[in-house]
Amino acid sequence: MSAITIYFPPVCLDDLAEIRRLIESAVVCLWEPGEVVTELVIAINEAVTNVLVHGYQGQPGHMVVKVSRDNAALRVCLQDQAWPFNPTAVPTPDITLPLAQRQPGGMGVHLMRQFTHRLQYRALPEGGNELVLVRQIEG
Amino acid sequence: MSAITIYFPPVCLDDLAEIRRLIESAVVCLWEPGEVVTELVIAINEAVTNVLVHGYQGQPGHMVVKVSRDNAALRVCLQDQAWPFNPTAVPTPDITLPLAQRQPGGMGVHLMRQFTHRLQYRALPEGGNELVLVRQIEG
Amino acid sequence: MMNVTIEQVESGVPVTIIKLVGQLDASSYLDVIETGKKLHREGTRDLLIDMSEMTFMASSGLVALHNIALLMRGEQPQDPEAGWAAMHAINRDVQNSSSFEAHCKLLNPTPAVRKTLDVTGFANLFEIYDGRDEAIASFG
Amino acid sequence: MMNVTIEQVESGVPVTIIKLVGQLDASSYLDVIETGKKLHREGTRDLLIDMSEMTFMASSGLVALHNIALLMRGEQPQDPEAGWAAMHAINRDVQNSSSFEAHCKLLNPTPAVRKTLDVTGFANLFEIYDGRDEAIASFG
Ligand SMILES: Nc1ncnc2c1ncn2[C@@H]1O[C@H](COP(=O)(O)OP(=O)(O)O)[C@@H](O)[C@H]1O
Ligand SMILES: Nc1ncnc2c1ncn2[C@@H]1O[C@H](COP(=O)(O)OP(=O)(O)O)[C@@H](O)[C@H]1O
Repeated sequence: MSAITIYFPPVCLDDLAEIRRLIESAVVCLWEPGEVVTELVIAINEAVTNVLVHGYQGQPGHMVVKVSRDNAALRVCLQDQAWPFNPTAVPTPDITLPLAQRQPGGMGVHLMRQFTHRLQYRALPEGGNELVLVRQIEG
Repeated sequence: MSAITIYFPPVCLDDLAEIRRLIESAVVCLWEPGEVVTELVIAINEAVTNVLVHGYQGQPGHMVVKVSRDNAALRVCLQDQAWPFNPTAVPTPDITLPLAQRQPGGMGVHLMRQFTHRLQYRALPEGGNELVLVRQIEG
Repeated sequence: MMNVTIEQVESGVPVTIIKLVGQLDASSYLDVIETGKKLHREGTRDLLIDMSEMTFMASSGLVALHNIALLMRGEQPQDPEAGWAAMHAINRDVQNSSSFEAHCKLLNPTPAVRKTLDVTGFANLFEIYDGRDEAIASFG
Repeated sequence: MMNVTIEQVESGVPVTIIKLVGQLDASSYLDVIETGKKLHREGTRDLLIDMSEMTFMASSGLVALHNIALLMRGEQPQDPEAGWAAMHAINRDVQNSSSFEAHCKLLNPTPAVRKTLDVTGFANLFEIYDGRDEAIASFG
């Protein structure tokens, strides 16, 4: 299999574990379970969580997830209908600060970057956002 | 969650286990694991297998699966682009025959009927088939 | 994906135990039939199929059972003695009002597989055992 | 879904072991923080977080760790003695060049969780133990 698209009904934070499991199942149709999949799922989970928490702000909202594979990479494309926000513009946090000087949070986009090789963002012409997470699997 | 739609790329028999697992993951987003899900997945697997084996005859073909839930039932809608065939018209096999007098096979539609409460078929206006498997979960 | 392990035991007659691990569906049932044929060629005449770790079985799995059961009661042209035994077995089967397969039995199916055997009538054709020792002792 | 089990042990000081079982994500991290607060109210000042059966941890899990660690070194207005001990602890932390949390430590994260701790710098803030006894003995 090369590409699977999943249309979700309006979802919210209560659905997070199930969304994650379903997307993981789709990824595992394209690539064997292991470190690559585990880390990619962590990255995807951060992206989905941000859409649910910051994008839809707790209101149920639609989501479309397309996972695909070419020889060299897994691609996970996440589309939402929330207000435009470009996560690739979020600055890198300082991970050397001691705990007392850190703000809690702010590690989501950082984890996406750490556990993928590329993030591609575009505002959709019809409204909403598209974020593509690319994880190399070979070469 | 109430409804999830999965678009598969062209698939064949080699993909069967992964198709089954992904559909099961979707069903489990709508209803807790257990006997209902296990039996429904057996029924779905028979429907998918027939599309791949008899419908597409081993050639890769597209499939769309929509799983949904209302209060009383789980519905799994399976669409293909194969030649029209109505599985609800397949006669009930005689399951009391001794082995030597049985033809091997012919139990797929029977299992679908046994493990669901209703099968609904229609030929799609644009070509292809739609089979809906309905499994009651309450009442 | 189906993994198969094979074991030989004695219980009056030699019994082969074949353990099917994984999912038995339309993508794997032909391999299981091939294993059955190979065992038969190598002399297996009494077969216990251990289903305890078979996590999924489709209707194609029933085709495999059907096929292997016929093999186990069939003629064996390469060995006259075994051939006679097989004929005898067929006679026994015909005379046996219960119509259970005498030479192919099932061990420990999961509840879902058990229900599949039930609703297709296969539970009336194959003896199904919970205990391995009891299953082995039932042959011969 | 996160299940939490709590255990008290002694090692010079009383140490609470909290075992997080399941998936720690944005839908469950507030519950974990609540558990931390409750333990703190009930007197816990040294906490070992057993991650051996935490099958998933998101960045929200780091927020929970952060929050609970601050709690464990913070002031306890309801108890002057503990308050002093806490102040003392803060002094120790400031003096400690390694900057590891002295009162909140981690046990046995899975490789993926361990990597999440690494790439976010949390592995430089929390001592991470493989052995439970060793972890307990490190307090006090
Ligand atoms: N989809 C989104 N819509 C709106 N704002 C977002 C979105 N994703 C992230 N943000 C903003 O970017 C910040 C950093 O995100 P992140 O690194 O994931 O950390 P966290 O979500 O824990 O704050 C968030 O606090 C939020 O303000
Ligand atoms: N999607 C399909 N397209 C064409 N023919 C089909 C399809 N599904 C079932 N059939 C026909 O109906 C018969 C009975 O199907 P089934 O009960 O599933 O048993 P089996 O597939 O094991 O033969 C099949 O043998 C086949 O001839």
